[in-house]
Amino acid sequence: MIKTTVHPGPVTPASSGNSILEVDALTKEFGGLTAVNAVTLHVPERSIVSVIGPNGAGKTTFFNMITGIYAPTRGSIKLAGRELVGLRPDQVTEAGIARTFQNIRLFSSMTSEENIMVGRNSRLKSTFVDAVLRTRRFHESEHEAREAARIMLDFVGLSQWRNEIATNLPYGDQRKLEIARALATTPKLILLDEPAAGMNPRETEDLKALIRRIRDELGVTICLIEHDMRLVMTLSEYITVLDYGTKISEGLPHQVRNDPAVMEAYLGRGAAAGEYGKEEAPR
Amino acid sequence: MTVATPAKPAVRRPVVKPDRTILLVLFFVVTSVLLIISHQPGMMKSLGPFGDVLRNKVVEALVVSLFLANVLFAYLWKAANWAKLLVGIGSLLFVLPLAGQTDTSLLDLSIQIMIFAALALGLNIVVGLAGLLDLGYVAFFAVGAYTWSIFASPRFGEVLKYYGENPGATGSGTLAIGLVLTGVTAGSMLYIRGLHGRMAPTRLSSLSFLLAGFGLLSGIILVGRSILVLASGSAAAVASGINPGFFWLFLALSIMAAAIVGVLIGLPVLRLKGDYLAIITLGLGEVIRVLANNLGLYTAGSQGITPIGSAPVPWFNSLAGSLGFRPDQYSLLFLYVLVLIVIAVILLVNVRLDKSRIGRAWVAIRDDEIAAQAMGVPLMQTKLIAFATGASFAGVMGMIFAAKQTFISPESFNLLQSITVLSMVVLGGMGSFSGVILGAAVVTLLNLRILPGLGEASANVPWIPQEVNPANFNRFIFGSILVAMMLLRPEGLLPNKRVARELHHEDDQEDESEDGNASGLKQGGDVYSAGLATIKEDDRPGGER
Amino acid sequence: MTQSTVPPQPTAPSTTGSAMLELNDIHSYYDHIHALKGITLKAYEGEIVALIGGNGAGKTTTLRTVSGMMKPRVGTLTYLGQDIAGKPAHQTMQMGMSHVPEGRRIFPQLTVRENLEVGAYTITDRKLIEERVQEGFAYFPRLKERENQLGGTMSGGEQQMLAIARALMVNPRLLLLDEPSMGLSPLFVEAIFDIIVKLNREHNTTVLLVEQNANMALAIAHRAYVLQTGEMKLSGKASDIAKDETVRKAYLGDE
Amino acid sequence: QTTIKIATISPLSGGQSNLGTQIRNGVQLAVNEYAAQFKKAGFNLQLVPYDDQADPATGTAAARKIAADNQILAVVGTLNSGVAIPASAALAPSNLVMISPANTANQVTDRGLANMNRIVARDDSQGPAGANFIMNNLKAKKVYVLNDKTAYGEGLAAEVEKALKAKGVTISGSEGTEEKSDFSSIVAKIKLTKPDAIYFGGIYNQIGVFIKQLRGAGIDTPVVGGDGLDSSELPVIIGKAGANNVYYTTVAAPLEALPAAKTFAANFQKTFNTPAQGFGAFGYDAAKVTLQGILDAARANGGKAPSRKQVMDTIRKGTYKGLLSGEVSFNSVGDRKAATLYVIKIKDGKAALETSLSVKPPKN
Amino acid sequence: MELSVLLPFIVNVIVGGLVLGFVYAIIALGYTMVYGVLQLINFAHSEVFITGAVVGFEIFRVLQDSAMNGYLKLLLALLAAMTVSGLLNVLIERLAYRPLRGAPRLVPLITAIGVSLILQDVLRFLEGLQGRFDLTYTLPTGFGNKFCATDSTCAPVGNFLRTIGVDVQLKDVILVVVALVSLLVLNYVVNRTRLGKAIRAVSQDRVTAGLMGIDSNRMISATFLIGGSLGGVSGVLFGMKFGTVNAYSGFDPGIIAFTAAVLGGIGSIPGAVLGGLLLGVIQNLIGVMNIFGNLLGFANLGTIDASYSKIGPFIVLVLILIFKPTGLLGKSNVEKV
Ligand SMILES: Nc1ncnc2c1ncn2[C@@H]1O[C@H](COP(=O)(O)OP(=O)(O)OP(=O)(O)O)[C@@H](O)[C@H]1O
Ligand SMILES: Nc1ncnc2c1ncn2[C@@H]1O[C@H](COP(=O)(O)OP(=O)(O)OP(=O)(O)O)[C@@H](O)[C@H]1O
Ligand SMILES: CC(C)C[C@H](N)C(=O)O
Ligand SMILES: [Mg+2]
Ligand SMILES: [Mg+2]
Repeated sequence: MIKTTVHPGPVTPASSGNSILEVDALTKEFGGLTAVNAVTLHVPERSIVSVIGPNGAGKTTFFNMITGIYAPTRGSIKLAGRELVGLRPDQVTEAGIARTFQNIRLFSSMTSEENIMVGRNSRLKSTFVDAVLRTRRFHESEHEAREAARIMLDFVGLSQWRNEIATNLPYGDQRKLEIARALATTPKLILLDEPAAGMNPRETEDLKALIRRIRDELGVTICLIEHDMRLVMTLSEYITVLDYGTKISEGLPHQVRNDPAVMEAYLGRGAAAGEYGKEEAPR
Repeated sequence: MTVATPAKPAVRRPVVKPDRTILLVLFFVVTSVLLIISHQPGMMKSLGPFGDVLRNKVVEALVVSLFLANVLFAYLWKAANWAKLLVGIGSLLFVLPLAGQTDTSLLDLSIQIMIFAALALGLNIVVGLAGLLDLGYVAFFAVGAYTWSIFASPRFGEVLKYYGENPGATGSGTLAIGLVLTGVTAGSMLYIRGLHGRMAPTRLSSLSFLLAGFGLLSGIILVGRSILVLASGSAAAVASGINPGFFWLFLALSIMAAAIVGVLIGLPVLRLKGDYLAIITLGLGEVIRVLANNLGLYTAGSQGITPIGSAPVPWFNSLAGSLGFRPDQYSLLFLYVLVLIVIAVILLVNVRLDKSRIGRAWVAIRDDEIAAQAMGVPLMQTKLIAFATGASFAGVMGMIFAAKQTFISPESFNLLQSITVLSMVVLGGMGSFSGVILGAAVVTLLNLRILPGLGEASANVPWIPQEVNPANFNRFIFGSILVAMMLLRPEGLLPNKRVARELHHEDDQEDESEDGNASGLKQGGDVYSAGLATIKEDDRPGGER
Repeated sequence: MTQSTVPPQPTAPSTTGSAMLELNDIHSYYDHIHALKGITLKAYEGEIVALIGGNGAGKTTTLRTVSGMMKPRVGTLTYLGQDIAGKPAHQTMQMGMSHVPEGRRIFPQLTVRENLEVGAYTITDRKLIEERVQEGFAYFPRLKERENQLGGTMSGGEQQMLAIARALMVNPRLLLLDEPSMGLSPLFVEAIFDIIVKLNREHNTTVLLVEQNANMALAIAHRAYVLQTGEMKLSGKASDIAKDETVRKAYLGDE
Repeated sequence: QTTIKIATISPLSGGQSNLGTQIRNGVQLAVNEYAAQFKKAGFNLQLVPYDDQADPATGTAAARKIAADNQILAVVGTLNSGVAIPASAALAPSNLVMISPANTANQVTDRGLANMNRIVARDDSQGPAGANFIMNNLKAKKVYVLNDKTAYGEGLAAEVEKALKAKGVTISGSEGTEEKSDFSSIVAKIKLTKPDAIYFGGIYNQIGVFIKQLRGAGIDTPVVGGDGLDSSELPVIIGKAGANNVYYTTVAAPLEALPAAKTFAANFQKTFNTPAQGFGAFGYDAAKVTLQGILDAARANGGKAPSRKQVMDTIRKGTYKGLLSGEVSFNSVGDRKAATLYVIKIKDGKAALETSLSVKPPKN
Repeated sequence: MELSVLLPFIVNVIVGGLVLGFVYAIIALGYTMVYGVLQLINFAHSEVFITGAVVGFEIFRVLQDSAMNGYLKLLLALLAAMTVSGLLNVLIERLAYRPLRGAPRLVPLITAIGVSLILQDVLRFLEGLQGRFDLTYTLPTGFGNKFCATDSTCAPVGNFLRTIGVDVQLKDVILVVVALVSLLVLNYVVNRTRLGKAIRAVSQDRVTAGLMGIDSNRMISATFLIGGSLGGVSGVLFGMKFGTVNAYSGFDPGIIAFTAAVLGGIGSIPGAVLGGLLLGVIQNLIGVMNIFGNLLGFANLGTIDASYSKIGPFIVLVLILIFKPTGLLGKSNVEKV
């Protein structure tokens, strides 16, 4: 159902070799501050990759440039070979990148369903004239949007909130709704900015499963920012670490986890065990 | 202990509305009878003291208001469909024109209400749905009005005469050049636009787009000018305006003209947010008025254009004549029917747009521009559509207004008018179609009936001194009513569900009016976006560079 | 597996006598949403009390009700022996509370320093304010680096640090923390918990802690409450709660 | 007893309510005076005032309402020509006569409506009169012409400019301004171009401020205007020190000069507790014409209440004497056949008659 | 026309524009203050400042014949106007805006328009009670229409002005001084004091300000008090400069002043001043455009005369906002995405 109505094509497990997203030497300067410094990242199609790094490392800024919200100072961003630098955010979305926000940004006067329908907007065919004349195309579009909303709500498990105002949802569910809304745009790639923030370990587990399903069932490539190491380490196939805007490490989870530079800058000593309690005394 | 499941919202029990068919029909009959009697001097005379009561101007204003409330109740109350239809159609198509036969001012009033209702509906799209605060909305009304007036009055002849006397170097050669220029530039603009759809715009391509735009503008000016010069020979033929048969064509032209002006104004300013937009639209509204005041050749400046023609509809006139209307009422009656049709169409368009992809996009950008954009809503385009749609409603009504008044001058298009329309929207309930129509009706009735009625009724009451005669305090009374209504029903008379949902004035959430700070808990109060740009300028979205 | 950052306090604060903060059968609403359905909770002077629960359980609502951002519709709420139900936030704050709200709520147009100074609004002694600002900088050196950056341009985690530092400006008697670790990188999560413990130990600050990171929260708390859909499901010593099977399953992610 | 009403349309609220109220009050005074006479004839006379807020659309709506009230037999109004033009058109189909106490724009009667009359001179006589005064009495060779961008002010200033140009006077500047407070750039331009006289077509509350600033800047050039300056407030606004060398053309002699006006002014003051001004007197005169016309029509109708058409025709044909502004009779389009234009001079804050001349409308 | 005439002309036009600009600036601040904390265009501010002018006028009238020093009279008038306008503004907020906290922002906007209409009629009624409509300032003895260049009262400035050919009046100088002092005081209060910081915090997030122990309602009242007092000052200055006010004369300058606030960057004090000055100068320059047009032989410029000066500010606003969407000195909203 999902595959046929909302997302085209059958889905195979990830790991194909082609990069869907190629970011090269991307840089962003705010006045004197270089928030992102010549970062290069290639995301293979149908993979789950993570960007991690200490607070203020430039992760969100990196996402903002990819989605066209900030104009990069330098560098290039290619989605399936197409240059994205210079496109407006809506054009980027149309090109196939969807995202969620670190600080949830749902449409506050709309219900959950309507929020998702907006996400579907850019894929609908009907025009102004169709809407006024109520043509067949209009009805088809409306049906498609509503159907997409239904499917997405089901997919993330929020069906019972369908007609509730989005911002009345509990925090964690708002995050899921944002994901559903982003998925409704039928992206090739979805960028998740701290999707597990505000979730307890149990909910994080569910989220992990959801993210996997997004990739496996919908065939969407996933790039995420997270501070929850348990999630990152178990979910990601590839990890890039930023610090002060610069890439300090990358590789498979276990490589990154054991990289001293990462431990020093980000994880702290106890992290190697995959847990973050620690023995040493407070500094 | 079980795994937590999210709290289900408490289900609100739907309010069961009682069926009011009988009440509705009764109300309709009573108010109709009252309306007709109170506008039939002969009958009133025979009624004795009751007639005197009816003749009181305040009572009269109330009767008119109550009668118009029929339509409202037919819409609001739960009643059988036949009754709703009967009351709606009956009051608008039969009773009102019937009463208008003896009291033409009723027709005038109704037309005025519907004109304002259309304006309010148009502004509602811009402000209520898309969240763009436009304080210069009346400019589009002016554009529509002048589009028709210039041609349907002696002005056009004057313009042609002027160009005949001052042809400059213009001739058929200029026309050719102009046409070529227009064609080439328009073509290249389309081409570049297509290009931008496929690849990111570069500095060069944006620049050439702009350049082509200027070329197009000058091309159009050249073409226009040479047409005027070439046509100047027929100045005498159009000395009292063009053939009124063009009315129907101009109905479309006025829509287009207003929409184009809407886009032209919108292009530079729609990137601004909230109150930056408000003040700049206010300014541009004034600019249009001042231009109308200064471009004397076309608009007759402050002298105003008169007389302005209206459509010739012989069949309608003979129909009206056979129904007992006087010839001097034909035109007004015709405009009444026309405006009724137009507003029905406008309402339909509104409702349909609202429940469509575009309507959702409008609300989305109102709620959160960045998120909307990130969901693939093209900001500029969506806003421009809102602006142009809103403008086009004003445009067509401007034309009808001009035809009704037969005289227009820039004074009718001042800032106060924009503000009045805005107050209709807010008073009625932003975002709610029935609400803004009601708001328009209430404000217009207040201004044209109730307040003057108060003035009249009190003018000959000996104990009311002239200094405090309500007729002198229209602003005071109107202002007080505005304030009172806002305080009592901040969500509007017939609120839009979305807005009402945001306006949760519950005691639990600390009520700011008392002592606290909490209403911002859910920062939903904003119905148009915050006054500040969301992103630093140097971080403007890539595409807008 | 749950290794506490710090060993439990040698002497737990006394939990007899009158509590510093007491909620009794509190009901709070958002419009038609009944968010708290009779919450009863106590916090004694010098305690760290953890509040855990799933999404939408009402943890945030509880804190908001305590601090006066919302009025409870039913129930009593006493703080330091005074009835504070319905008292607006600015009054409760002047009684020595401090609240790190959900979503950080930094003043976006004030600089980092100004944010901190506003946090010290109830203090008039300029010297003391400066001292506290420096203290905040010491906790979070990043804030010092960005002293004059506008709060709104800080990264999510940086804002979280700022929100915590801002709340500490007044050296509160009762600190309400709503998911202080949210958005912080692992290193800083540790730091935050260290700070909480330090405050509690050195200044005898009472802490009402809402955390999704329940493992760590329970490790430093003396007592804990478990909320579920607006109701109090469980309460007791933090170490006991941490061992509870169902709690582990429901909130700690154990399978 | 049959009720007969007359209506006024004038701005009662908004920026021009001061003048609009004068008109209403002047009419009220006349109605009070005539009430007894009407009573004797078997009629109960009433006044219904309408507020047009100086806005054409509001004025038109008021006119349509008036047209619907069959007891109203005549209208006195309006203040602004811009309102009079559409309002009279709206009244025309119901043959409701309108007598204007203030509207001077040519277009008001040039449309040839049967119901529109005025007891004031037209701008095409007022304009040349002003122009002649500027040339002959002030001997100006260079004139700066200003207007207020309203139908009245701009129309009048255009007439003046036309007349001046025809006589070869240099126009050193000609512009309109809606500004009500700050005239510094215009004053600077006047200082630069040094005209011999300034003409300002507009209304006293704007021009007064302008003159005040002009004099404040040390420029003593004479300022000439039209009937819009006819208000006792003008010298007050300019301030004693600067209220010199100001002239205006108007159709009513200064109230002090007429014995009839004296009692009128006293009555006015007594009834309304504010001093009467030019437009109060005009309103009063217009109302008297109206009421007299209704009485005449009633008499012709055998003592019964006349129809609107009868009133309209009677008024157009009649001759009315004993008014503050002299005798009134109308030509075929409703212009006052012979109006006297007075040129008033303000010196040391006092208005005094400078010259007077008789003018005739173009048609007869 | 030769340069020796033209140069002083243009200088005077600009100086006149600057003086006008100061009036706009200080009116603009009344709008900006309120806008800053409530995001409300306080349409009633124009009447609040006219009220100040009326109060000032009454003080001058009462003191007309007293032998008091002119500057003292002015000071009294300013104080009285500040008090009345300030309290009026607080009252308006209390009755008309406070109950609407949390309502959509257009609702208080419409309320403000309503209040504005009410005040217009009330002022007119009060004026009418005195049998007059247009209030006219009688300036305190000592500085009527004195020119600095020729009068000894402002000798030190006068000498300087004379040499550069500028022709300002003493009252203009007073106006600028009073305006500057108010601006500096305001700037200090808003940016340097605890009160100012609290007001700014409230303006950004009322709920969180409450969590800092700030009583947002008191801060909002304080803001209206300050804004109203500024309105009082601007009313007195306005009346002094132009000589006449009536119930409606606040509306137009009010709009221009708000435009100035927007142009400078809404919420920014130096921005409002800059915007006011700029608009004052531009208005005056557009007003004399035809002179240059005619002199230089550009017929098209020659048609741009005083009738366009009203819209000059708006056109400038459009042009500037296109390049600087948040105004000249406005901080962009730095909401983090
Ligand atoms: N608009 C801006 N102006 C100035 N500095 C900025 C701006 N936006 C971000 N920064 C700075 O750039 C750095 C990178 O911020 P970013 O939000 O990308 O961090 P992040 O890696 O997402 O951190 P976190 O994990 O805390 O969310 C931060 O130090 C931040 O303060
Ligand atoms: N501002 C609000 N408006 C309406 N309903 C709300 C609001 N905030 C919370 N709710 C509702 O109140 C209930 C309790 O929410 P609360 O935010 O207190 O939960 P929480 O335990 O803090 O959850 P989370 O872990 O997601 O932060 C939820 O059902 C939620 O949907
Ligand atoms: C008030 C007046 C001066 C009216 C002017 N005569 C006009 O026709 O509009
Ligand atoms: Mg981030
Ligand atoms: Mg929470």
